[in-house]
Amino acid sequence: MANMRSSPLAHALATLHPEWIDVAGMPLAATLRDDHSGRSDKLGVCDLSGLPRVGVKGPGAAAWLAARGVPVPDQPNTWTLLEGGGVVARLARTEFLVEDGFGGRIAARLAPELKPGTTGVYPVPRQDCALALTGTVVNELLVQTCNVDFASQARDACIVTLTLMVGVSVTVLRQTFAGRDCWRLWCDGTSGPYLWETLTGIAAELGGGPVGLKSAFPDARFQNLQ
Amino acid sequence: MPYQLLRFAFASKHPEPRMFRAPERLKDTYDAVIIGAGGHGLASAYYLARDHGMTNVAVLERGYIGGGNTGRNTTIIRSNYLTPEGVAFYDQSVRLWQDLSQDFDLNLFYATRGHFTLAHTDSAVRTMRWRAEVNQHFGVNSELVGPEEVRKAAPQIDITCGGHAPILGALYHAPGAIARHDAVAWGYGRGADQRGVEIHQQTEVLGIEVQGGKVTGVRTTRGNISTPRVLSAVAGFTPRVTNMVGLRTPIYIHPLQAMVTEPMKPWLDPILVSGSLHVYVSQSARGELVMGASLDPYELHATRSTLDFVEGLAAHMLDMFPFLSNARVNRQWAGMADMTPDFAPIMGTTPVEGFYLDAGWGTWGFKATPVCGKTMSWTVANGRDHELIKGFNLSRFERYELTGEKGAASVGH
Amino acid sequence: MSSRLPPVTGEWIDRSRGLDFTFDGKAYRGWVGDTPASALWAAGVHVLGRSFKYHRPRGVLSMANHDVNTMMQTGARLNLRADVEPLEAAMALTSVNTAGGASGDRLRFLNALGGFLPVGFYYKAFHRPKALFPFWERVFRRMTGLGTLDFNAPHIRTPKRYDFCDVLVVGAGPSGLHAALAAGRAGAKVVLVDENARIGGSLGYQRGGSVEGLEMLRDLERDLAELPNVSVRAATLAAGYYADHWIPLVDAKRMTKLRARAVICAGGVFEQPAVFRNNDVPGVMLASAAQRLLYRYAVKPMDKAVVLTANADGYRAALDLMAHGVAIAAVADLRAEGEPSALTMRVKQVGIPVLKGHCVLEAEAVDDRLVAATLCPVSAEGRPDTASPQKFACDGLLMSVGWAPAAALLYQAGASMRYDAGVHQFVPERLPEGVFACGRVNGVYTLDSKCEDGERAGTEAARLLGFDVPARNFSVAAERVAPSHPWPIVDHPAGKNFVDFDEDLHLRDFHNAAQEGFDNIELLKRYTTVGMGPSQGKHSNMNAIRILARIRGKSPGEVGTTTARPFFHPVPMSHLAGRGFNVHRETPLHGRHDGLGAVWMQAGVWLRPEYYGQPGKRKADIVREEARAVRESVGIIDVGTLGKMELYGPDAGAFLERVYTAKFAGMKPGTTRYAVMLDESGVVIDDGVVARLADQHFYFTTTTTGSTTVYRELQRWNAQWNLEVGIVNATGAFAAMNLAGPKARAVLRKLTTLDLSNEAFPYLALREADVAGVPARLMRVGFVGELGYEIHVPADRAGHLWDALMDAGGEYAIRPFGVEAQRLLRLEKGHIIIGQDTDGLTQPDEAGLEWAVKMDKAFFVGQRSVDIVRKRGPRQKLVGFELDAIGASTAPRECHLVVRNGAIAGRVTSIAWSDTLGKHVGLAFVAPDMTEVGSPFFIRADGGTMVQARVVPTPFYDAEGLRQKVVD
Amino acid sequence: MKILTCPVNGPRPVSEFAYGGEVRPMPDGATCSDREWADYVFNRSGVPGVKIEWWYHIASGTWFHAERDTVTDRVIRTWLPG
Repeated sequence: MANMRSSPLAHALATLHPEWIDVAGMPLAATLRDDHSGRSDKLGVCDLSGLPRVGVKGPGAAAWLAARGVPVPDQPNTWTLLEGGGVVARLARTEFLVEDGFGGRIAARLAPELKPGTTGVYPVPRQDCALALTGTVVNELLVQTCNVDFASQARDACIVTLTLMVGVSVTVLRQTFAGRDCWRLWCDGTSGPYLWETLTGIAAELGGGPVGLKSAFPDARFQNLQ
Repeated sequence: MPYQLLRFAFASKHPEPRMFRAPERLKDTYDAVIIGAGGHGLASAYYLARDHGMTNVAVLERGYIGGGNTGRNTTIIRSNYLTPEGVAFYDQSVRLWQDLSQDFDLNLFYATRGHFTLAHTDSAVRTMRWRAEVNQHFGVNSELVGPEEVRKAAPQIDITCGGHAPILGALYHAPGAIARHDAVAWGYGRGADQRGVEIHQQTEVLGIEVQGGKVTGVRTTRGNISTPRVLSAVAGFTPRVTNMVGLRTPIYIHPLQAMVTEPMKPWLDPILVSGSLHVYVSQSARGELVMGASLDPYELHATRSTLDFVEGLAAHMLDMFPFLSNARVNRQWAGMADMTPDFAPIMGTTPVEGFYLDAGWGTWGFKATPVCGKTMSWTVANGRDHELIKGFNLSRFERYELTGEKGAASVGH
Repeated sequence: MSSRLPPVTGEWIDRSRGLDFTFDGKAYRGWVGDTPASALWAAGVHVLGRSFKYHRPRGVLSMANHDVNTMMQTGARLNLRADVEPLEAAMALTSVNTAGGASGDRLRFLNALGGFLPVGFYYKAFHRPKALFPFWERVFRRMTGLGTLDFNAPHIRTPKRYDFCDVLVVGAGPSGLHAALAAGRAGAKVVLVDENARIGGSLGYQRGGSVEGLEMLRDLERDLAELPNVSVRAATLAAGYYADHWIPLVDAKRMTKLRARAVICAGGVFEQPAVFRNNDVPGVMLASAAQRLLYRYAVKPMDKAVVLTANADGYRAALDLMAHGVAIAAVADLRAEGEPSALTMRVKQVGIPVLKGHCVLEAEAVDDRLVAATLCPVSAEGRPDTASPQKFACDGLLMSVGWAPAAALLYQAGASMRYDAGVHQFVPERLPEGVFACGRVNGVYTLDSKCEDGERAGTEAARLLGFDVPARNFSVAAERVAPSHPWPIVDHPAGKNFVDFDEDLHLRDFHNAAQEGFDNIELLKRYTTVGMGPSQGKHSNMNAIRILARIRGKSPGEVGTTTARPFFHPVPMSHLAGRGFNVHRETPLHGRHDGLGAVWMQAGVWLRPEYYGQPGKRKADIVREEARAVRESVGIIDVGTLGKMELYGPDAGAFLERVYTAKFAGMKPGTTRYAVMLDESGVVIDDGVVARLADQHFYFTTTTTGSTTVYRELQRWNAQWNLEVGIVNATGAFAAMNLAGPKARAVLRKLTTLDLSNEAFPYLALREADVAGVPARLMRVGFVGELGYEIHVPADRAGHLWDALMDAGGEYAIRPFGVEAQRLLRLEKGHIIIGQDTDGLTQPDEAGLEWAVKMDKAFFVGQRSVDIVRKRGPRQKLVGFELDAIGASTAPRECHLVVRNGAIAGRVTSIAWSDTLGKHVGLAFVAPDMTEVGSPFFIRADGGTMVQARVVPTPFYDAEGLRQKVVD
Repeated sequence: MKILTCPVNGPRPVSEFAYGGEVRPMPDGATCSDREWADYVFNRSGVPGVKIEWWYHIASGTWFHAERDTVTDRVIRTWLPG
């Protein structure tokens, strides 16, 4: 199974001279040639598409998750922390996105259990382009690309925002991921290359750019994902 | 200098009479009442008086002459439609247009510029060929041309449109023209007025009397009138008027916006339309770029402007003409477009005897002004649909016999 | 000779940084902080431009962004407003719309032809003889237009941004500053903008010889700086007001789209010109323009001035001028009673004659510069008494006769305005929720009152938004004396008393227009074009209203105003366009296609390979080769752009039966079925394949362009039906590729343990299995007419599978094929493409889809309409045809017409040369009575050539369908 | 830009939504006349006023109803159907 998966951004990343690292069977960029030190502190755009992820929707979805010990957010468009640094995001009312952090195995464990056939619990195949935005000028990138006032969102409210960013449907939330405060972004994988190109282009103008996992998350331990 | 201007210099008083009288009160009875003193209403009045001798006619207008879509459109005139009905109809219109200034003795600045509908996809190329073939079949000057022809007519254009929408071809319609929109209403208004038609501005219709399925009169803010014939030519206000006679129609109202730049020296001769980029543009005689895009996305009976309209249109304009970055947009505005499911108008007789409809003009009413006047006046005078508008009768919907102009008008112009 | 003054307190120029520039070819020097107009005026240049119609010389009028007669150009930057545009080093400025520069303009002879060119003259001539009009049009076009485009100018991409605040204050004069302070102190997040290079408004330049205002400004700046929640943005234009407090803020670099929760309009007023003969000659200017020259740019506007006034501001301006060494020849006050305040005394004390009840009858120019003004008594009605005019030599004339509100944003917000005869100005009457006005736009002029009014607005806005501010009673005193004169207009038999400087309209034009029947404000505007020039009526609309009111015997309030549409000042296209985003989607195989030389085409938001290019080979040949590979061996195409939907739940079958025309409830798991979707009028809108994976689990495809709308509509139907189903749009989650050709099975067999035999996995069946280690859904399809497997896999494993298939296919010379080859292959098979072989009105029966429409179901979308249309019968039918003669040169193309007896009888929807069949085949709509197999018909090809075709049955290729069922 | 309040996602600019037209009851195809059906399919109540409409929040895939004045563009309330 090793390296059978590829990121929606594989083609784009390959042009940036990456050093690859395997994340749950998907090569992601650990480092990029031009990712100079400090870029991720200013404004980094990092591909996290490889993280194990599972989606479920339907009137029975919340109960199904709860029965498996997953902390279910009780309000629409909020998220809770998952053991191991992942998230459980409630998308609108009855749909959930469960994603493992670098230290988690929950989404990976849920995936095979989620089979069609249970009324009211419907699997949602997740093939996201998943990003992390890091650094001090992230907000400038957000206000140039999205008409939502993210800066005013209270951190402890754990808000999930489903919105359009440069014309693409995205899910956005802010979390401390692998020890780092960042904005997380998910979109359909087929829109990923466009979103990536647009965000990294603007980020470059703002003194940042694409970054590898090791510079975005220097404190993270990646070995248990391989 | 033309001799017509000499008299201005040598007259002690401005030698021009009123173009239209301002009758103090409504008469009790008219042979026909036309609602709406826009181009269509006034053209109908003009031809009713001139061609059919019906002069005891009142044109009622809640605002002022030409203040609706006549004065808000981007003045493009063409006849390269998709359906036989459409082509024949608009071809007649263009023929009338070409002599209208002389007919009125009023310069409408009718300027033949050539009209290109750009195709950026192979399916658009197919549609353009379809239109060209239908046009040629009916003798309308229209052809499918390659990108090099576009470049010849507008050498400044970026033929790749910013690299993401390359122009693969275009439907070229040499007779495509623009005109001074307000003057069209004034010309028809003056001509109708001179022939005895009364134009009542600031006169709003409150109701239409119908007895036994027949029109008998009109109630207005300035009194009641009895009349056996009412023609509604009110574009975006059509549903309000049809509601007065209990008529249901497929018409729905969406705003259509436009914008104009500051004047610049002439550089763009043809009229360019791009369906993919949602742009149509021409340069007016004053040097402004007059631009429009697609319909607003939802129903609204108001002429408010939106910022996203100018943003989107400006972005697409720069795709085509990157050097316009420094040009400035001066003004934006909107009209209310009366849309139909098949993008063709609704004209002629209705189930209510004596109630005639000239509606569903969506985004293409201006170009039809003369022929609408011609055919609607004939229809009102004769009580049955003129040959050219038979395909546009309201009844086509319940017969499921729609007129498929949708392909031709997807961008509005 | 320089008229630059010694340093003036509060000046905006930086005398340490000089800027060299040229104007009409001559070199000048200004300072950072100057505008072209201020620098040129300082250098003694007074003809800064020419008027639009008569090419009269024009100088400074407002210094406030209305001086459109002094528009300039430098390089690619056109139509720069010389009165406000920041001067930059090395600008090579030229005056727009002149022949040979502003001072030597060869078109100035037009001024003498004014009599021939009354209002609307162009409607009255040039159309006869008709043949000459194009010539005249060219002349007109050359004469009009302002700046000149540089076609080599680059595409400027400016980043736009969004911003959010509680209270936006537009205008940083005394009232706006106080409003911002009040709202800010209440805790609101405030944005304060001002279009001027620096904040302060009238505090900075309407000084009346005192520094009091300037000191107040310094205090306010300091107070605001202490509030971190207040953002002060100078040189920032609030360009318009859009729904729900959505305001574009435009600065030199970008447009910021600000969402405010409340908006305070403190935009002040525009000073209005007086109308008298030659009120446009260089040297005649608004009093505020002279004050701006003095205090912003330290430029002495003139040496000797006549001040025409009708308010206290004129007297203050006179004091300002005197304080900087300008001699005042006289003050003419239109009001018989003069100025009631102490200002009169202050002016008289220094020996300036004050002529009460006097007007300027005319101004006089020599060599394009004011040399004298003739004053005479004027009656209360505005009639000049010309019996004993007095002439004053002067090189400057100040007009201080009144103001008009800068209320464009208020109008756009939906405010209603009323004419207040107390101030002779339109003031807000009713404001929409969350919109406030204060200061002069609100009819409040006295400095203390403006401050109070600003504080009131700021406090009210904060309170509305729920900030905890104690309610207070504000008392803003009414003005005791009107700051505007109701009739600052003087007729003159020789005219040239301008009302609109943009459009060169003088008083008589308005009378003439009204005489012709254009006597309501909208018609007057359209006929005269008053207010339609680049300054959008800022200095002309109010006088036009006053003139029309007098003509009609009405009050200005009864005449009303015209709509003030965006923009407040023109906005560059680059700012509006921003970066220009172009959304597109890519399948996960995009990189692979690129590597294989794909030539891309757009398919909705997607990019798809049209074919795979090879150096030196023509497209047509490549497409044929790709098709041949499929027919003879094996090919592979990325079909991942198809819409892909998962449908779960006990009612899934019932749901599909309602949205598609076929039956699905009885489908066995492991099978697929073709599906057609109609709209409510019975028109074919989409098609695809429905596969049943399990009792409660279907998986189906839609067309590439239809996926988003189909998914959306399915969701909507279910929001109404409330069936127990879950719909998931899995378009992006699955990749899909079609492996097709006689060797497809052989290739696939290498990668899967699934029994691929025809018995175990027959045509139209569905199987789930691992292929190359990837969990896959495989469907036996026949779109291209060969043995074919459409393989759907999770998107992240698409690349792996593609590589494996290409590897495995190597020995069979597997060939990737693009959309173009697929179109040919499917045509040979007679399969239609929705949108190409159908159009916006096609009913299923017309497209030969009767077989797929099951009328014996309880309900499906469009069913009832099909029922109705069937009674009428089809208007046309889609048939297969082949050309009788072989010859590519005359072959018709798609959308060529079928012609019968000279009438249109249909059209070609698809046509191609088929190598396989050795002939042209196609699909065409024809009249219903032309469908008999074997019957000939004619197609009109390019150049009018009539080409004979013959109706043939479809499929053209492999009619028995043996190829797609081939057993190895 | 106009703000619309999605019952699930809250107030958002109108560019995040797709318009779905007026909410109109479908007649029973089995019992209605052809003319009644055609009226349902094609005709619209185009008269301005307060209408109940379909709106769709694109990013979340949420259909909802909005009561909106088609003259003033004022949205009176929004709610989830059913």
